[in-house]
Amino acid sequence: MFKEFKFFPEQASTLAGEVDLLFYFLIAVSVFFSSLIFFLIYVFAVRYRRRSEDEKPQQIPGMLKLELAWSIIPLILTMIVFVWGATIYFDSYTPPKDAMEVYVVGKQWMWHIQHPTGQREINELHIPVNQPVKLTMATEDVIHSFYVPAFRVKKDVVPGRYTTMWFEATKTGEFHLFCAEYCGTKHSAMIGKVVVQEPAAYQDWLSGGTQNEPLEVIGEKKFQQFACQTCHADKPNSRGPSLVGIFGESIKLQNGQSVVVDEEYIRESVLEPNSKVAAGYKPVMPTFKGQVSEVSLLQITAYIKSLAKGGSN
Amino acid sequence: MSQHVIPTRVYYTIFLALMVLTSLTVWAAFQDFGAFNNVVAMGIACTKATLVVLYFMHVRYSSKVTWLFVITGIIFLFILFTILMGDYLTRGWQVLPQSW
Amino acid sequence: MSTAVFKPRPDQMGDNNEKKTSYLTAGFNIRSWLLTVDHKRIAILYLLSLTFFFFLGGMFAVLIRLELITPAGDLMQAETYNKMFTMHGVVMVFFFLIPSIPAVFGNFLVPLMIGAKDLAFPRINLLSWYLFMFGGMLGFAAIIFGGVDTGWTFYTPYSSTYANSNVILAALGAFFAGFSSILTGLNFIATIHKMRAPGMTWFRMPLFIWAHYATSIIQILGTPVVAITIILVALERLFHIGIFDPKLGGDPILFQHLFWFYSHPAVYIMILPSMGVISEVITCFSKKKIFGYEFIAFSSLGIAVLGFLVWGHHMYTSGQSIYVSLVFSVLTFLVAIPSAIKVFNWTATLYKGSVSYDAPMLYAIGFIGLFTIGGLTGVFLATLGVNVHVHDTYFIVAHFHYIMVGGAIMGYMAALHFWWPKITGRLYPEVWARVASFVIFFGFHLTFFPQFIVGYLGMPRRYHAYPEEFQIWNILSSAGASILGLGYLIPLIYFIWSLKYGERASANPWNAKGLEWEKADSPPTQFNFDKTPIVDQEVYDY
Amino acid sequence: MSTKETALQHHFENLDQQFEASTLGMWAFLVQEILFFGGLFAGYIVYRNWYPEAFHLGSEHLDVFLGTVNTAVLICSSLTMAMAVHWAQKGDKNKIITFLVLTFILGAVFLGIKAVEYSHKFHAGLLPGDGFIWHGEHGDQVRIFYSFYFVMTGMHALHMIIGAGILIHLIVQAGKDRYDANYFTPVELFGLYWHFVDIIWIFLFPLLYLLGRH
Ligand code: HEA
Ligand code: HEA
Ligand code: CUA
Ligand SMILES: [Cu+2]
Repeated sequence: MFKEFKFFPEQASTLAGEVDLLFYFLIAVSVFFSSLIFFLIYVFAVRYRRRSEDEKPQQIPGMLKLELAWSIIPLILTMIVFVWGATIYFDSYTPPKDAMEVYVVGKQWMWHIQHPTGQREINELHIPVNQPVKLTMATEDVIHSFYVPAFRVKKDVVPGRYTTMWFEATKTGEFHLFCAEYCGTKHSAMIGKVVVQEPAAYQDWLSGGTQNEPLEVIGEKKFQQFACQTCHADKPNSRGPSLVGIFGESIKLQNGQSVVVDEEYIRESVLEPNSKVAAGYKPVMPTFKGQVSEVSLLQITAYIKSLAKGGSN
Repeated sequence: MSQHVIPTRVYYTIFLALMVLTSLTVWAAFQDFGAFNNVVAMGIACTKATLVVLYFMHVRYSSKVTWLFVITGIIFLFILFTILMGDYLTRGWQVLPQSW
Repeated sequence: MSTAVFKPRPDQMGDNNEKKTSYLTAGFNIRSWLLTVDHKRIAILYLLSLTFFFFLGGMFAVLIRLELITPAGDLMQAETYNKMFTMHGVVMVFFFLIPSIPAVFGNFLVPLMIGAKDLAFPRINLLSWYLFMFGGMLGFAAIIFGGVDTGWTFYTPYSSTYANSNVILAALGAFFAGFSSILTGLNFIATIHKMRAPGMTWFRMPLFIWAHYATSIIQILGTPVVAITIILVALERLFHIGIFDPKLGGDPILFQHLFWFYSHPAVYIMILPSMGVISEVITCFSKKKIFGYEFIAFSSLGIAVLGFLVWGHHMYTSGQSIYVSLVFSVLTFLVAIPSAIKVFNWTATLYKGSVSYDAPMLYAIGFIGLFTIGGLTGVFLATLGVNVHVHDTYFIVAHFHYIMVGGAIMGYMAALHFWWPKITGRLYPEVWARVASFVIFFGFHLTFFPQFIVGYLGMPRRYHAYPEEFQIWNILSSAGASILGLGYLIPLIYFIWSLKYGERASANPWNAKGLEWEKADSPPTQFNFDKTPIVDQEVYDY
Repeated sequence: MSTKETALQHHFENLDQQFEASTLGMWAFLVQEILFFGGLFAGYIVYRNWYPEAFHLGSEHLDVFLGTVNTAVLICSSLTMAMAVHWAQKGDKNKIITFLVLTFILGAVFLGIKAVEYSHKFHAGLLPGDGFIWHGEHGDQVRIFYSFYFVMTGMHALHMIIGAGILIHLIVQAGKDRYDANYFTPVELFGLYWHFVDIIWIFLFPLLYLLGRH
């Protein structure tokens, strides 16, 4: 049991050390101020304890210098903490370019995870060590939150849109994965583990699964299953724009504005097709809302992404 | 009770102004001022509201405390609007990964 | 303001003009209580109802802690557990802590402290108690009919679309409690502005009054927003209007914004009145003028105003824009400064004082300590990088219990002990009171300190079952909770005991300053003062 | 006893203090109201900014004519209310009653027109909810527009209905000679409330009816 008398969680990501350092600093500041206050209260309370009922203590109305001192010193300290904390926060929101992508769909009450190579897992996430991983996350129902304490990362998964997060594991092993946002009856059972492996072991794991079709291939099937290609054929005079090579590009819209084609835009175009129509096309696409699940949507997105890399259909 | 009595003439003037402004806003709604459509509509509405507050509600003749209350209400409303829209307008700016 | 001498109208005078009737003896039948417009009697009505709700909420806390002794979810079903913490949170926040000090002590003392005969709108005051009770009944009905399981935060779309518990009842309960709170605030504002006795200038007002003034500002500006939000959630549930439903294009995060626009300032509704109490108690038991009166007064207003600018610090990981997160973070640090000012000024007040350790003072000192710890951990949470890790873990639970139980309730206890003689005319047994304060202090730390650790280790909140490695801290916490619970029972017993057997209190048992002590009887007469007091002293003129 | 003496509540020193405290209380209440409607306006702004087209489409189905008429009616009622307060200040009982009754009638007309509009929307299937019918684009988003339309105008109408109730009370009290130049606090306070409700409409009208026109 004493083995479990832990005070600090394991550090297993590049971020963990940074967060902990700031945390220690905050502890130091807090211990300093609370000891100061407790000490003063103790000293005053003992030294100036009431000795007789009709004591007349000397009255001190206040002192401007002191007031300023104890306003400004904490102010400066907090501003240091603010900048420090904000830096970490922004770093944790800027995934490196070479991050490996994984798609996560939360639903009551499980985590559904898809790798670009097509592996799917439930409530487990296998990743290689020392490799940045970026998660693109969606949910089928309510808000969930993807939380890996050992990595010090957490991000809500919000219905109606994608959210993203990233981390880089620095240690192999198994780590808790929790759902941190209350999501209904089995919220506390919406847990799992992140398995961090050596790259070789990870490759083994990748090839061991049953379903080995890459995500984009599954996506392509879905693309055909929903008959997307009848309109989005890559040839002139199609009813819909060609999707080849558009991912990551900026395209012009009907209303003169332009948008960058990203995951969110694809999602919106499938579910609310006529809100941002590409220039030169008519708003004729039917909505697929209610027909396509978040999981399939991510697969289709992966397919469209793959078209950007020079693939074609 | 000690209270400033506003002559009825003032009330009629304000009333007239409100009616004119109402017609104006309806008229303006059918014109196209491009980006200024909303500005015009809201500008007129704010003018009307100000007239009502100042004259019908006597704030122009009221104590400083009343002014303070009115202004506080409006300021906090704008705090709500501004910060809230601050979120919605900058959400798209998420530092997006340039991995593609 | 005129200085006319108050002459009671004939029909309002007691039967015997010589022997003054106290407000307690002004009538004995039920009607004289349930239809009273006397602010002091309404305060008593609140005291009774709030005590009930506190123990109700505490009962749920006991069940939570019992379940969490073991890692497996063995005592109750997951669904039941979810209802436990939801109802614990809802009852404690909306039906206990938000009304607590304002409705009981504010009601009782605001007129007495500024030399008025009543609040400006006595009937509205009574109405606000009825609204509160009506809200309380709805909340209670929600519990009886099977409970709610959304968490006290009612996040959409869970609350609006997915939950199938009594969300609407509980939400309406909170709605009516909210309106009661608005009316209380409105009453205080008008009273403090217009009904001060001659000579009671703004800067002669006790800090308790300043604190309530600031609190009232929040009640008026914040509560209506959550009220309309609650209505929208109810409509969403009933008709699927789409505003919070992502399936229809609504944004669930909008709910969080509107909810926290009120609920963050609401945490200051809970703490500011306590801070006001502490200022009174500290000065009285160190026989000192308060150090830095203006700073404490204005820091209350500062907290009230700045408190409205920081709500998004509950939403750093929610998917709101990271740039607003930045703004919210920096503003949150700013709002910590006025609190720091208060803590330092209280400490400085003790310097060269004549400090005694009666029960109210023990609670006040406890308040300072616990509030400091709770507040400083609030600073941890305001820090963007750290918050991401600890958000929605037990670290948060520990933070807010330190402030709400350790801070706000300590203040409430300090107030109860300090003004008990004034309210009831009886003294409580001092020894027992001191013993209880130590039991509570000790039980409190044992309950909530381990939660900081287990929270940083990563234990999420609202978990019915948890990994085994967290158990040791949970056992400590549950052990602490049983001590804490016992600690709260002791005062309940001796206060009731004192009503019958307590020694009679003089008008000013603590030799305190202030109109309520110096110019009014214990318990006060029906109209507070025989004649309108004229204030010619500075405040805290010890 | 004269009105002056009975009107003074026991806990005030004099009628001036009572009047000032009551007005201030009323203003505090109105500040509260600003933020109550403010929550709705905030939501409206967010969605309008997200779904401009859907909001235009939805707005086109509202009846500008009726909306304009109602705006005029409400402004008239504000005028009559202001006159009622004016004559209360002067202590002219008959004129108080006349103008209060006029205000009441105008308020009722407003609510009547509103009811007509509601029933049109209702029959067109535009009531948000599972029975919502929209032939055209952006159905879900238009539904959100109509949700705001109904909640905002509904809350406004609720305020009018409560106001009408209070008006009846005031008329009866005025009939009983309760108000004179020394004491007319309830009339004054109600005036503030009524004008406030008018102001809300001044904003609702362009936001809901006019935005899809050009
Ligand atoms: C009475 C209630 C109360 C009070 C007063 C506070 C006060 C503060 N709170 Fe707390 N808070 C809650 C109740 C309260 N809180 C609740 C209920 C929640 C959770 C809600 C939920 O999700 O269910 C919460 C959650 C919460 C969060 C969100 C956490 C999350 O969910 O991720 C944050 C983040 O910033 C926060 C910060 C603060 C800060 C900075 C203060 C400050 O006001 C504190 C200021 C005080 C001090 C700083 C101490 C005294 C100062 C000194 C001793 C001097 C030295 C100071 C410095 C060096 C700075 N609180
Ligand atoms: C004023 C506010 C307030 C108060 C006073 C308390 C008081 C207590 N709270 Fe509460 N708490 C909240 C507000 C409050 N809480 C809120 C807002 C939440 C979040 C809810 C949510 O997530 O939605 C929360 C959540 C919360 C949790 C987290 C649940 C979870 O996330 O899964 C826990 C767990 O330990 C807890 C414990 C306690 C305990 C032990 C007390 C103790 O202080 C209680 C002491 C009182 C008694 C014990 C009752 C009196 C005594 C008796 C009836 C005698 C008999 C008892 C014994 C002898 C043991 N609270
Ligand atoms: Cu999913 Cu909690
Ligand atoms: Cu907060």
